[in-house]
Amino acid sequence: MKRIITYAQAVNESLIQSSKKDKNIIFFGEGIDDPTSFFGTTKDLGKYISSNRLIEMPLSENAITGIAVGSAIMGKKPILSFHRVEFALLAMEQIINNAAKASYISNGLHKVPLIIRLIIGRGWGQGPEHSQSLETIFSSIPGLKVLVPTFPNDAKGMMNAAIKDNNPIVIIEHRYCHFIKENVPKNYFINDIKSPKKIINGRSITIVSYSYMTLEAIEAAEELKKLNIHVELFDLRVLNPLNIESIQKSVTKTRRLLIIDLGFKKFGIGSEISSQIYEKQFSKMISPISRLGMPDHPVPSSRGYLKNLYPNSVKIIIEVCRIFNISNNKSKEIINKITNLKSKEPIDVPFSKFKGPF
Amino acid sequence: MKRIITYAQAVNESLIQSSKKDKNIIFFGEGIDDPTSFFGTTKDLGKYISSNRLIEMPLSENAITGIAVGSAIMGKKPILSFHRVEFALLAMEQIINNAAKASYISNGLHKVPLIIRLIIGRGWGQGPEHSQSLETIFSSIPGLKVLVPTFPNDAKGMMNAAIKDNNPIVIIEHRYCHFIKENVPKNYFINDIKSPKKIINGRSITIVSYSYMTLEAIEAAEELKKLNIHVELFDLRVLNPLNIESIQKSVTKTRRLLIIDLGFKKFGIGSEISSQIYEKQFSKMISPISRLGMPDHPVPSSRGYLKNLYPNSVKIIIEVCRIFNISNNKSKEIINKITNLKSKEPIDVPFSKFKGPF
Amino acid sequence: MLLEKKNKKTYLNLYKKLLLIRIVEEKIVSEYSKNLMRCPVHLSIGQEACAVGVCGALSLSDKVFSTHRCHAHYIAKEGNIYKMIAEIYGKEDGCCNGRGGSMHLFDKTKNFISSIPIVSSGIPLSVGSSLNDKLNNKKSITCSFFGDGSLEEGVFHESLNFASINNLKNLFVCENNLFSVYTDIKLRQPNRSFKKLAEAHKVDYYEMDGSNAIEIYLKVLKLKKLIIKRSKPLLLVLNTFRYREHCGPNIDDHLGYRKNSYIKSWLKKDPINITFKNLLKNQIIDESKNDILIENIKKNINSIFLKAEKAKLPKSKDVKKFVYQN
Amino acid sequence: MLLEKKNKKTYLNLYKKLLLIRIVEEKIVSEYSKNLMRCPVHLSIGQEACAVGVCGALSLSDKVFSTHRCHAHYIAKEGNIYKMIAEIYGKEDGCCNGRGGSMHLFDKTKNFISSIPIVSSGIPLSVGSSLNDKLNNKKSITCSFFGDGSLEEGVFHESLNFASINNLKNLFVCENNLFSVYTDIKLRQPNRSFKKLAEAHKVDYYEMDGSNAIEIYLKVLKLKKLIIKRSKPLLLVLNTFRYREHCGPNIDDHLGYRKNSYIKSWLKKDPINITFKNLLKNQIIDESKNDILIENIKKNINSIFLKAEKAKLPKSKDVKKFVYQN
Ligand SMILES: Cc1ncc(C[n+]2csc(CCOP(=O)(O)OP(=O)(O)O)c2C)c(N)n1
Ligand SMILES: Cc1ncc(C[n+]2csc(CCOP(=O)(O)OP(=O)(O)O)c2C)c(N)n1
Ligand SMILES: [Mg+2]
Ligand SMILES: [Mg+2]
Repeated sequence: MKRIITYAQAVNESLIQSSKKDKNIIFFGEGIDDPTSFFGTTKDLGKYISSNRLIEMPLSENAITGIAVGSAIMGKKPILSFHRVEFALLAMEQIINNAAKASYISNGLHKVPLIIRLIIGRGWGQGPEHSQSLETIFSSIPGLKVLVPTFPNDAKGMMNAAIKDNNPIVIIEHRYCHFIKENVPKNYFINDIKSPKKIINGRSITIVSYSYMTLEAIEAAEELKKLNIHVELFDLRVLNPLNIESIQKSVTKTRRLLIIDLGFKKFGIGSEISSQIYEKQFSKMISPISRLGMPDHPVPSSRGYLKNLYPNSVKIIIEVCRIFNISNNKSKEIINKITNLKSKEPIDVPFSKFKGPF
Repeated sequence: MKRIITYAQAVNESLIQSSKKDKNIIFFGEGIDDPTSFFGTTKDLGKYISSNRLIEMPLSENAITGIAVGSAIMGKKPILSFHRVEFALLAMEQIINNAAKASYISNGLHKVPLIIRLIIGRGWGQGPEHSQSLETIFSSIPGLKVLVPTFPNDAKGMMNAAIKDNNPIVIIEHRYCHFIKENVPKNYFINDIKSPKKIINGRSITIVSYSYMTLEAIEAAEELKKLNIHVELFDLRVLNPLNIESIQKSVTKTRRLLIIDLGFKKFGIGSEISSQIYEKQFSKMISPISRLGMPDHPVPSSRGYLKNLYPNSVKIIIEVCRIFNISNNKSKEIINKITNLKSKEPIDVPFSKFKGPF
Repeated sequence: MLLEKKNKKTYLNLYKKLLLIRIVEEKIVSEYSKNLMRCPVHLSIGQEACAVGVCGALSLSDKVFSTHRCHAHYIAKEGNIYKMIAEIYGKEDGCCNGRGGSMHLFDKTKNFISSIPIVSSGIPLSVGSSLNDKLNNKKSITCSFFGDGSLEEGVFHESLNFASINNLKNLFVCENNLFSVYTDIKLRQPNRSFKKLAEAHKVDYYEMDGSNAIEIYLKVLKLKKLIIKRSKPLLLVLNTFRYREHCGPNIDDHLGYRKNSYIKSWLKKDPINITFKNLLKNQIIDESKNDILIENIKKNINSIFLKAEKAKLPKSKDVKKFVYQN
Repeated sequence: MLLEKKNKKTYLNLYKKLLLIRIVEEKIVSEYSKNLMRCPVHLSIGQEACAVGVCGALSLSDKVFSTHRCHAHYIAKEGNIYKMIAEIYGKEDGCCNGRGGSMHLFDKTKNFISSIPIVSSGIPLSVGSSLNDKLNNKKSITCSFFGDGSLEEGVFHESLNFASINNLKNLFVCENNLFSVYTDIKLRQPNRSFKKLAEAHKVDYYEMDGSNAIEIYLKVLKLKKLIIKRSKPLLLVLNTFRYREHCGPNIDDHLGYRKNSYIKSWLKKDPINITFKNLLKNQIIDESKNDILIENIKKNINSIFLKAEKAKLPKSKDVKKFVYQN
């Protein structure tokens, strides 16, 4: 039986089911119990677990992260939620020094089973300090795992897996993903948190994307079929430790690769994947690996600036057509069609009727 | 006339000369005026400028960074020194949100002429929390400039240039570089802070390195000549904004490239350079681009662990020989020689007689 | 409250500013649902007296820093209103050319230096400003506004400590509306006087009700003198009340996160009303003049909104500008 | 000071620990120049009474967190001394298998949980520990040691605030040696009582001289009861004096950063001496027993150092282990 729920509901379900199973799970958040309940993701927790496991977080991001690390070392499984990636910047010392290194320094005697949820803002004029994803920063720290679930099924299954894991894990959730709907089993289940997932089989070109960008890639892949380009699409899912085996395999077949960063293209996830692929399969590639990603500047508030800013399906199609040397004549039609479609949607909301909260 | 001074002295000279020229320069540091004077780099400043321009920094890295940003916005040129990169992790929010974005958000009306000096610890068992360089983190933030001077001449000339610049600039100084000696003009001068510098001409392979790794690369290049491999070596100098024009040009000639990261190889500077080079010169490359860098784990304290940890001239030679398919037979001699040489030096000090401070 | 006649004009001006802020923000409320102001808005309705009282006592050369909730401070420090509204509409004419949105308002010409939407993040900036004044031997002071939530951030303490040891002329203004978003201060801080926070850093302290703009103005005039004379920072806590939801144009009291009795008691102390009655009693204003005043402001504000609404969006080609300064 | 005879053994034990710490650290001093302990060392010589007095009053189930200057705390909480010395020698047998060096000492079996070399960074960890105790309904307390410099870090304040509102059983111990490296506290903090810091967060407070281990021990016994009874955190400031340079084995007073009169007055209050005389006066020890005691400890410590010096360095192939847990 199908049961269609949103990503936010899927996260919520994972948190409820997991914390009913494991009494050591505790929650930290600013307004952990408030009416908006982290965009619905922590909703009703208080109905299922004792209220002392919902720990209100004063506006003290650094200490609270350290407190969660200490609590994890001493045997709890804290789940820390930040409404925006940016707020965690106050806690980088705790994350990079204490959370990520306690196991290593103690030669394995300490463990830090901690989850830090970071939510990426986008849309409705969030502006430069409420819309950064900064995933490379977290991914570059050995000792941290970094997960970026795209779909509701993963939102639940990867969260469940992360909760069972014994490492500090940063889970980056894109606000737009919160609205994705999908069939998600009601029972408790676990998804792998080790590797990317192939979501479209194809033979012409491998595309790697993650989080919200995967939606854009799917849209693009659909259209590209019309040009007889069959995309093999991977949803990356795990940014650290980075495991590109399946991508390598795919590239051996397609011999073409496009990587789409959610954050900055420069110093992005794509640059590491591209470098690794070349190191191993240089001679296989028949055209240079391409990367798309955010441009090298902050994201301003006004929609006026956003026109060509975020990578989207149109840009992906254009880039793929460039890779295949497809003439403008041939590609014009589908590009126009999808550009048209996109231009009817407001540029700064996940869907037309969206009204927040942001 | 030659005048040989150390890197630390060169920094010191720049700070003294610049601050005598520009009354707006002020200094922040923990123990800014103390007997060790930031490894000698801030020595005697108090003799040349009024003492109220040397501002003692309580152990409040986050606020002090913010205070320096505020002071910069309001017209001063603060120079902030941290004894270790790690201490700046407490100030990431100020650096990433306020320092890096004030110009952008204000549409250019605010400027933040701020210098943040970060010193990388290495050696003498510094351990996992006193030896990180984390340069990718800073380099991935648009709005920040990131400089990594390697030699005394640049230490002075780039510092002088940075001080005249109107942007927030992170200068990363490697402790081992502080001991490098070189002829440095006594008078005030400015070096470019826009591009890498070719320091060895060659035709066989392009090597890009920066900071302390450039010393190792020079050593390797010398030896490689004996195998008739002529390295074209670039000292990168500027990590952000990344300008690889000259490297591209070189690669057009050598068609081979090795990049050596000072920090982690994964998500390193090398991965971005590699990706960019391929994007532009894919078809030129006759062998895959190689990267060396720090492995994917923290740096432990004990010298027992360090044996193969840091990239060095031996590893560079081995890697280049691999690229050129040079038989073990042929390369054995020089590799043994230099391995031998290295093994006579203690593994955990910049030079045998080194006694700290660290 | 007896008001000195010779300062009539000043008091009237304070009142006008209160009205101005209220009218601007209520206009935001009524326009917001048109979905043309496409950015978060944190309204100051109910808290206007804090901004007006404090900024009224400042000179042009005094600097101000603010937070996500910056509209009132911007207007009270005489920031250009058209540029503010244009910013909220995301227009090229906005004070940040549309780059910041409502949480980044600034007007350099008025020494309204910066609004920073990360809680407490603007506080050290304001200390940097006062440090410069000290180094430059300037008499002016720097004021930073922030909410009760700011008191929980470490950087608040670090900043007060630094300002204290360096004898900086900072006026730290905490507008205590008892809530951070939906969360009661009782769940976030122990029950102790805020004075203790100031004393921890040997910073001077004053606390008062935040509803009466004239009272605040008169007090801050004195506090400013004290700050300059003693060359010491001061923490001023103003107890106040936010009428509407944390972010957005609506009233959200149906959610029940604030007690009814609490809401009622504060609604009795509406800052516009208090000052109006005060002026009335002192015969500085009368009902009909008041009506005209309001009418004029409304007309003016309406036309500003109209102009802002019609103004151009920034050009996407300009998006790359000013990442760096030349 | 009159000591109860029935607690003779306890007092003698405190004295033994003082000696043990002093002798270990002086051995580090004498061996350091051989360049075989290749990591920074922050010695606690002069500050031993703080560690001994406080940890003496703790139970095994009480947790301790420390800083860069952790040797004394580790020994006082009965951490394994061989593992400590081996760690400083960078050996495989070290408590971190050579991964941490002297600034990361820990001994889980003794609930000496962690030493964190970033100033104040261990304080919130200790609050996490007491939070768990609360959630698990445990009676034990968590003690974190730190220096006067820690008081300047925002995270110190954030941690106290959280511990306070959650009624956590934290004993925050500040060893105030008046200096951060070479910098006098006068240049870093305003001249106010530390009590004000505690009051800012509604945290209980006690301050005392840090030279007399028995006095500290007796006081902390009481404070611990208070913490448990009131279920509230407490800040204890112990005024103390560091004999040697901030980092390293030498005496650096020729540099002149500390006043001679200050140094002299503290040297008169040597913590070992004070407790020795105390025991002597109370006939718990005599000179000859003392000599034997010292001799025995020295012998033991010498052999530990020898063993550690001879122990194996960790294998470089193990360097990749435990980045992640399975
Ligand atoms: C460091 C940080 N944490 C969290 C937030 C999200 N946030 C924005 S405003 C706000 C409430 C702040 O409350 P207060 O300081 O009392 O100001 P008020 O909104 O009541 O004016 C919060 C939690 C933020 N912007 N920055
Ligand atoms: C966040 C941070 N800033 C700076 C340092 C460098 N540092 C190490 S110990 C120390 C002095 C700390 O002084 P205090 O807290 O009084 O401890 P003490 O050394 O006197 O025991 C400093 C500044 C650090 N380790 N961490
Ligand atoms: Mg509030
Ligand atoms: Mg100290």
